[in-house]
Amino acid sequence: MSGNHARPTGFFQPEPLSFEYPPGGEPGAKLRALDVPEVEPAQAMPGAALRSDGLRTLPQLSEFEVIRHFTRLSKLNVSIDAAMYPLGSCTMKYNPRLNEVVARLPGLTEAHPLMPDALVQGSLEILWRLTELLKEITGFPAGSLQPAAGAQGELTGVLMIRARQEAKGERRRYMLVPDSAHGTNPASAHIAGFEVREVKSLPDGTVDLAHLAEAMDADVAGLMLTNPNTLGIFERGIRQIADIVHAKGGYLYCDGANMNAVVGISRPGDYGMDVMHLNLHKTFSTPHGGGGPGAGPCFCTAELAPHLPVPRVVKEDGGEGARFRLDWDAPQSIGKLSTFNGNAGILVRALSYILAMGGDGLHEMSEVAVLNANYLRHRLADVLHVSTEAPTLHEVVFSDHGLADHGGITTLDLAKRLIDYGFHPPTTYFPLTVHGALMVEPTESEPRAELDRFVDAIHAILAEADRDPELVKTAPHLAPLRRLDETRAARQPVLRWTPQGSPPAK
Amino acid sequence: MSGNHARPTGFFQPEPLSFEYPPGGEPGAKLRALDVPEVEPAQAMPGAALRSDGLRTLPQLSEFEVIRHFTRLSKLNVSIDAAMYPLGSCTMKYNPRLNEVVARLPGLTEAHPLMPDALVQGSLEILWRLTELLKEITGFPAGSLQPAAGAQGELTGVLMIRARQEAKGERRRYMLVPDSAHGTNPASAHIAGFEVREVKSLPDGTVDLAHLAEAMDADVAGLMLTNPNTLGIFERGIRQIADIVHAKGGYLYCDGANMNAVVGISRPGDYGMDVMHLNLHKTFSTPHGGGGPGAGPCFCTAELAPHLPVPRVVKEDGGEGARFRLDWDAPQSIGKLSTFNGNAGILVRALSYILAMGGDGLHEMSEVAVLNANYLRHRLADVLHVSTEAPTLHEVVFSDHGLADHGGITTLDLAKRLIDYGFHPPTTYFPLTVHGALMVEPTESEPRAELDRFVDAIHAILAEADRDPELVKTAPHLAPLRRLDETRAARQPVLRWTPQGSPPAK
Amino acid sequence: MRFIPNNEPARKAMLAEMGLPDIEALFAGVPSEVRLQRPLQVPPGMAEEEQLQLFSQLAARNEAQQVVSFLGAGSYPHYAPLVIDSLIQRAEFFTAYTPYQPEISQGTLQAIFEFQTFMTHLTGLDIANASVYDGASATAEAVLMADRLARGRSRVLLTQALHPHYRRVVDTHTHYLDVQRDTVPADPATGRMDVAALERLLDEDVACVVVQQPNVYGVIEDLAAIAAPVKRAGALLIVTVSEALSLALLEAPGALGADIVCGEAQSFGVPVAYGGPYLGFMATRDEHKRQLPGRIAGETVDADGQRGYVLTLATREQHIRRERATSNICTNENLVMLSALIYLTTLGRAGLLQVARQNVSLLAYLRERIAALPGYAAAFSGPSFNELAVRCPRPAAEVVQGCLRRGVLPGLDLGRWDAGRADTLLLAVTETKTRAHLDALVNALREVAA
Amino acid sequence: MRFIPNNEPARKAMLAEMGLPDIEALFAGVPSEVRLQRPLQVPPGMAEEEQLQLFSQLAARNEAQQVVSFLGAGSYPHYAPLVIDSLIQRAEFFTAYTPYQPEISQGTLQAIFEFQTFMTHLTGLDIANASVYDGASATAEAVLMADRLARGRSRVLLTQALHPHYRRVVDTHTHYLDVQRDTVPADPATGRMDVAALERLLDEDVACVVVQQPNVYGVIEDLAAIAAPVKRAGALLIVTVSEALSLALLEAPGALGADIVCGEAQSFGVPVAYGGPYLGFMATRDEHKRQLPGRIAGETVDADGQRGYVLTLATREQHIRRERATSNICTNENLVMLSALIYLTTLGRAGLLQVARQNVSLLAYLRERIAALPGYAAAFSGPSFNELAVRCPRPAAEVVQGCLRRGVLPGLDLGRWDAGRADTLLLAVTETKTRAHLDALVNALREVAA
Ligand SMILES: Cc1ncc(COP(=O)(O)O)c(C=O)c1O
Ligand SMILES: Cc1ncc(COP(=O)(O)O)c(C=O)c1O
Repeated sequence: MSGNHARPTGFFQPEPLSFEYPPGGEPGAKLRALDVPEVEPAQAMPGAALRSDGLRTLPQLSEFEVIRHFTRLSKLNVSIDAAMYPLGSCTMKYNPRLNEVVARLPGLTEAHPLMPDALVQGSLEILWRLTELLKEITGFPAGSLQPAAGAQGELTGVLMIRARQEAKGERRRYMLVPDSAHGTNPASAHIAGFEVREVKSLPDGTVDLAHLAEAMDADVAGLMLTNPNTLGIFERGIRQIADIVHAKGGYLYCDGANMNAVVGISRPGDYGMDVMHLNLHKTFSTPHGGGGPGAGPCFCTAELAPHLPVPRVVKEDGGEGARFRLDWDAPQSIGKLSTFNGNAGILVRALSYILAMGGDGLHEMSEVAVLNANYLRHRLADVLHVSTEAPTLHEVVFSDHGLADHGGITTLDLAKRLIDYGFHPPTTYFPLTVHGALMVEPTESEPRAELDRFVDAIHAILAEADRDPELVKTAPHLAPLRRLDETRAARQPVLRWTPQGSPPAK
Repeated sequence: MSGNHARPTGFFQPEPLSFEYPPGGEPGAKLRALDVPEVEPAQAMPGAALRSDGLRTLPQLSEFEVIRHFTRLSKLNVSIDAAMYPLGSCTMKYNPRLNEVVARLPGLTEAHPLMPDALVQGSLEILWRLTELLKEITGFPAGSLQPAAGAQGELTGVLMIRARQEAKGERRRYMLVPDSAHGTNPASAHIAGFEVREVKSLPDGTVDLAHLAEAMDADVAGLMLTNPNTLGIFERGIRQIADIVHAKGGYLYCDGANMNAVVGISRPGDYGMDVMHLNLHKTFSTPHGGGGPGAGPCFCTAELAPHLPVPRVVKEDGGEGARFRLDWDAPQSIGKLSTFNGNAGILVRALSYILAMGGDGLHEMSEVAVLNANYLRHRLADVLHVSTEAPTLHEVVFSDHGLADHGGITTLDLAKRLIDYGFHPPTTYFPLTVHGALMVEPTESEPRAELDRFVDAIHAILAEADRDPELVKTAPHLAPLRRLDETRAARQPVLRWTPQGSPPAK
Repeated sequence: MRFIPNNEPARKAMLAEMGLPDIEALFAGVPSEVRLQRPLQVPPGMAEEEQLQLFSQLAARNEAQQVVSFLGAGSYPHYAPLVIDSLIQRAEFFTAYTPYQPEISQGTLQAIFEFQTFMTHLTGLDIANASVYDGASATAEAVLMADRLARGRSRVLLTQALHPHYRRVVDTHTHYLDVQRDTVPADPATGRMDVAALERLLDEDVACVVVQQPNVYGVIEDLAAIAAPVKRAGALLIVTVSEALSLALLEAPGALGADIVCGEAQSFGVPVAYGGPYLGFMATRDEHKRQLPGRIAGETVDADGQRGYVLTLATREQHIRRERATSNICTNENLVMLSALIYLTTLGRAGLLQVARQNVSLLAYLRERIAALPGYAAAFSGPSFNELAVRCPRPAAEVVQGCLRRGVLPGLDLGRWDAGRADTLLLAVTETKTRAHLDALVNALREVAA
Repeated sequence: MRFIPNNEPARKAMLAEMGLPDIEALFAGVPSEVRLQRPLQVPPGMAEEEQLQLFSQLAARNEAQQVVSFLGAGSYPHYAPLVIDSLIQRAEFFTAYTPYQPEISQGTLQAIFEFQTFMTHLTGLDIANASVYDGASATAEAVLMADRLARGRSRVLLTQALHPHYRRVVDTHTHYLDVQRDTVPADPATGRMDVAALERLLDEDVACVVVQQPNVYGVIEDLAAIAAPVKRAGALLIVTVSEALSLALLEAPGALGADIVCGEAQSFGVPVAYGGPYLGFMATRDEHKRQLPGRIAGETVDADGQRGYVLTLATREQHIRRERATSNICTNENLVMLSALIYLTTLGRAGLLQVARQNVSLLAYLRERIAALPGYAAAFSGPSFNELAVRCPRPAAEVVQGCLRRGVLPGLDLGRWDAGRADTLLLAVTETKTRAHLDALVNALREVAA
């Protein structure tokens, strides 16, 4: 029995890397036979340097091994379909199956992005319809669907602010970003060539207007504001904020990642924002895919509209022939962000979602998202410390105040133990302004029973921590793996498989 | 914390019955609005007794709850995609995705079974092509695709034997069935109105020719033989068996459930069988679906062909118009087995499989199925008792001889502990002729590494049993549930949910 | 071959470990005289892309999608929410075997238990199985079951208004048994069972009476009126249902006296798909549970006392009882059962009522329009759910051909089944149809009559 | 709304438990002056069936499927085995978030690690990330990365034969940075980079040189010849690839001196889908790993010493480093990465070689046929993989229109990008084409010229 590697791992089967499979035979896919003469690459591509390794080092699996390999991998993941996935700021909601079906219609997937407009009227109409609906939802008169994710939407918006100011002959140096903002905000401002200045939050989590007024000067391009903010609070002083920024010639960027709280309730375009992005993979239900693809469309005021990326989808009324076309004629545009038309397939899904929800459904969505979050806040307030007294909307952030009283556990421990109770943990240690933050966003997709199960799990874990803190500190125990050594991974990076095993640390 | 039902169940979330969900609101599906006047049922159906309960007792879930409910349920199951599923006699092989895709083509799924032949030429051609290919594979000149599973194929074949004999003016009373046969064989014979006589097996697992010769008399309609038999042995004396049966005016029914061993190697139609069924859900890869749907086409000699079920698919050569049609004109037919054309969607998948495999691929399939089974036999022969000295083909049956030496464990214990090692257990306690049978059929789909992992698991379990027999006797420990009380289920049957909880035992 | 992981080198290594020269050596047990001495004449394996093309062409050769079809008659197109197909494609559902190992099959088992519960509610009976092959075979199984329950009685009465395919399948299954089959006529005016004739046919030797609800002409039977004499004669009442959606609105047959309710559940979101796979269902009274064929799941507990489900009453089944089993069925239609269960769960109480009411309203609209068409008339006066027999001014076969030229398949020419009804068309209307479809049908009928 | 589980009664009960009169009370924090005072003007929710119909109509308004298209230019139709779509539809893959909790995300993490390994092998470099948005943004990120690595150097040289959309995206990203962008011309005869011109443009201030391989005209560059002067000048060589399949046959750019290899991996089984979602890739040398943007997984062990994977080098990322991050990217293209990984795994060594060789043979066939066509000629003499620039006897725009009338979209009219190339057509041939397709193209070109 030497070499017996059998371990009782239950429903999880150990799975090697594909590169560790034994050398293979036929490919896992059978190609149609070539019906033109086969030409040797060296002959067909004279003067081209050809690979010397014949791809020797790549794996070769049968079709079924591919299915099994990735099925086993999939089983090591959790999913929103199986349980609440209350990652704050991520809006993990149900991904309707209808959207997956329509996005896969061959007429859409086989449309090449460079086809003449006349051949892709359906795709163009989808983009146009979605733009119109999002204009109504955000309250802005113009927008672009090109950005591939929220961060690219931010970059787009910030570049537009920059372009606008340069068009006015200004070159401002700073961008203001609140300390509670998501990391993409300062990073986007930085790529747009700004230096970032942090704006402090008040103890209740909202922007400190006095500090803002002080910080906002003629060398400041504007303020990037998340509203509702990352604590789930609607900036009560949003009108004043806008006035302060505008008074100094600045522009207000709205990070719309938290739009799920306020669709049909309040529109950034109505209250002084100048430009914003939406995360369609949050508010509009396109699947997160383990980290994308997403879409981060950017919407703006008429003043900023000339700076939107190219091309833009235009509807031509009347006349025959093509009714929709891509318009490249925009001399003030910041240019292009993505190779073609953005993540078109994601945009199809978002349109499908909005059409399914309807105006009433979208409003209901935000209402129930806010109800669910506040229900959790209410039910957990006696055992966890709510980070703000202010009313919160679609998410609630707890701090770790008092948590250590339970056997010395930390936010991380609580989060990891939730895994054993069948939940993906909430977002932890963000926003940075809350100590040991545990940021919970249930979304409207969770039924009350699941919220109650979560509350029960928190209660049970705190009781466990009182009784047996090690149990919680060493959690998870029921996942495929126990806690992973992230420090080792960062200190001695092994970033690809090699036949010799791990390459030496550098 | 009273009423806290939280339990750490890891990747498995406890899931109530849908009937236990709180009373619901809207349906989980939205219908298109009616565009004709709504009529009250009582008015539209005068004189009809309408339901008095308004379906009050049925559950009502949102779309997402449906997804979550069934996703959670799915996670309580294992799948062939995740690990070897070596159920002997069940031929658990890879279910190619291509087959799932073609079977769902709208042109096929939207064809109504009563459409005029001219409108369903594609479906008819599929049935015709599959019939032709299966004729070549079985070596018979005729067949019907109508039977919905193996057992229905058996009934079809046995009824055809009966019809043939009655056409000859005979009414025979008995059907012979070996003691090692699958339970469906005697059950099918019984429904066809036969009394079943058991034929004994020799110690090596094959038919006892002497006993057969004795049992076969003029009141015996024939013999139902599984070949290769349920021990995986090819009946070496098949020619003599046929001669014995035919000499007395009997017919030989072939249970083709084990065809996976011999495709391209040996054809029942070539060696004296008169009629047989195939299990397309075994040999030809259509998915088992947790217990169907399958398909059990029946193939036969020219002599028996007039008795095949109606309708039959006929190809008309030459002429214009419909090329394929359903032919109902068969006065000697045993009639119909299924409402329409059998499990057409399963037949599409089987055709797709055969076309993908090709003649060579099918032969390779049987070769590797036999290789894999013999590899397991070879590697396990030192720790488990192989039930026969004879050469075996696609499966190997171990007896429990010597198993109890390992801490007194039984076949059941070994099987249940395999669950903890990530395997679906093999078939147990079948065939009945082998004491404590463990029937292992890996199929050609398993890579060597998985076979080795299985061998390692058996070794590990036996070692565990030596060390700590309770561990094995109380397995599984890593499944969503521990061993279930089947006796209680049978003695106090609770066969549906009721609001009052379990109805009283009767 | 790409589906087979063990490639040449792997096979060689395995053979070497086994001390064998080649795979051929493993086939020593197959006598050479029964070996196929040539390669199979099956064409070489195709590429996936080629197969997709081929099957798309075959599918396109079906003109099913080009016509607006009003065919029903045992197979009904209903809209199936997309969640169904998404869920049944989880490998854990579609690749699994029959749940013989309950510890790792609770998904399938709980689904079976839920389906059983749905079917008991819909049929108004105590217990239900988790599918037999289809509606016809469920009906045949019900007759066989009644035959076992009513030992000694040897007659079976079957309604004339039974789907002829169901009848044919019953005949096939009972042909060699000691059973005499008689037919109970339908009233030519109402289309309902002639209860007086039934009473005449009933006697002490009748094991069961088989009624279809709604019957094959789409007419809703008066089950209470039928049940009374059947009970009096001590026979069992079998009600078979081919349009299961009707159960949402019509009184549960169990509540009206049926002893066995069986039939076809294809209407619960299963595509018409040229006839299969569908799923037969069967429900009965608690006292008959040991005679009910097919898979049945029951509730129990595990070693820790947690609730769970197992296949139960196995002593009915062939793997235990062999020839004394209640049926030979083994593989059934589990995945189709799951589809139907997801359909029922997704629509739920309100959705089922809504769909059923839409069907009723659509047929009512059509019935009115057709009544106003010169030459056409409802063939029977009895009430109907979503299916209607229509008497035509010309042979129904011609009406079908004429309508087809107008892109409409107006239903089934009943002459295909019964020469005496060559003037009758049987049509079904489900929620997949809009007013525009109905108007197109009415127009086509009008034009064809002219 | 059917996606929202908590229905009216549930909401009421929750509010009651919270002691609130209505949901409105929860919005007290939203000042009334910024509340929308009317309902959204978004049409009422549609039924699933209606939406399927609507989108099918929209899809049908695309005439994409009616023409045989030879468009490439950054987006290539390749056959995607069906296993890909089947696997990525597992909820565990497509609904999951970024794998921040490694204990319950090993599926995604191991996939990332495998993809990284594939990309290092294909590019010939040490490390790779697990996707950025697309080929253009990967190129822009590479330039920004080089800018960080070569602090103090402020010039960027970009090949003239760079996909103009890539160029435009680079321009957008670097517009407000202190970077001067210059263009290295292509040799008008060969279509390859003019190495002499490159040498002239190179100096100590050049941070990096961006070359596309094969270049936008489909011509395979002589990377070794380019790398030499770039190295000498101490600049970084960035090679961007828009047809990733070419990596299967062409020498790995890393082996020829590239410091960063980036581009578009859409060719690995991702549908053209009107431009996205695709996936950008980036690989580089080990010593630059802390400047590589995007997600990176690394191997480690868990508390029991079992091997596992985690996201690593997080100090590059915005959630830790904020404005000092290597990039602002957060959500990337993970599921598309997974598709590409499944493609690579399914084809494997032999399959990738086979597809790539088929592409080469098909283009060779076409190149020969076109060379024989009066009036047409390859625009450049340099070697090509599966894409070819063709000089036409008439304006390419007219050729496109003429061919379209014959059901063929012969490629891209390069005049759309460059008025100076209005006579040139850029066409791509992949294994989705058969000889019949190629012959149809040649015939159409012949007829249009006449
Ligand atoms: C508040 C906030 N802003 C911006 C982002 C960035 O969006 P994306 O990940 O789509 O780039 C996120 C998402 O993680 C976020 O939560
Ligand atoms: C040997 C044998 N015969 C017959 C059958 C019955 O086939 P089915 O389940 O398709 O009715 C089986 C399958 O379980 C079997 O293994």
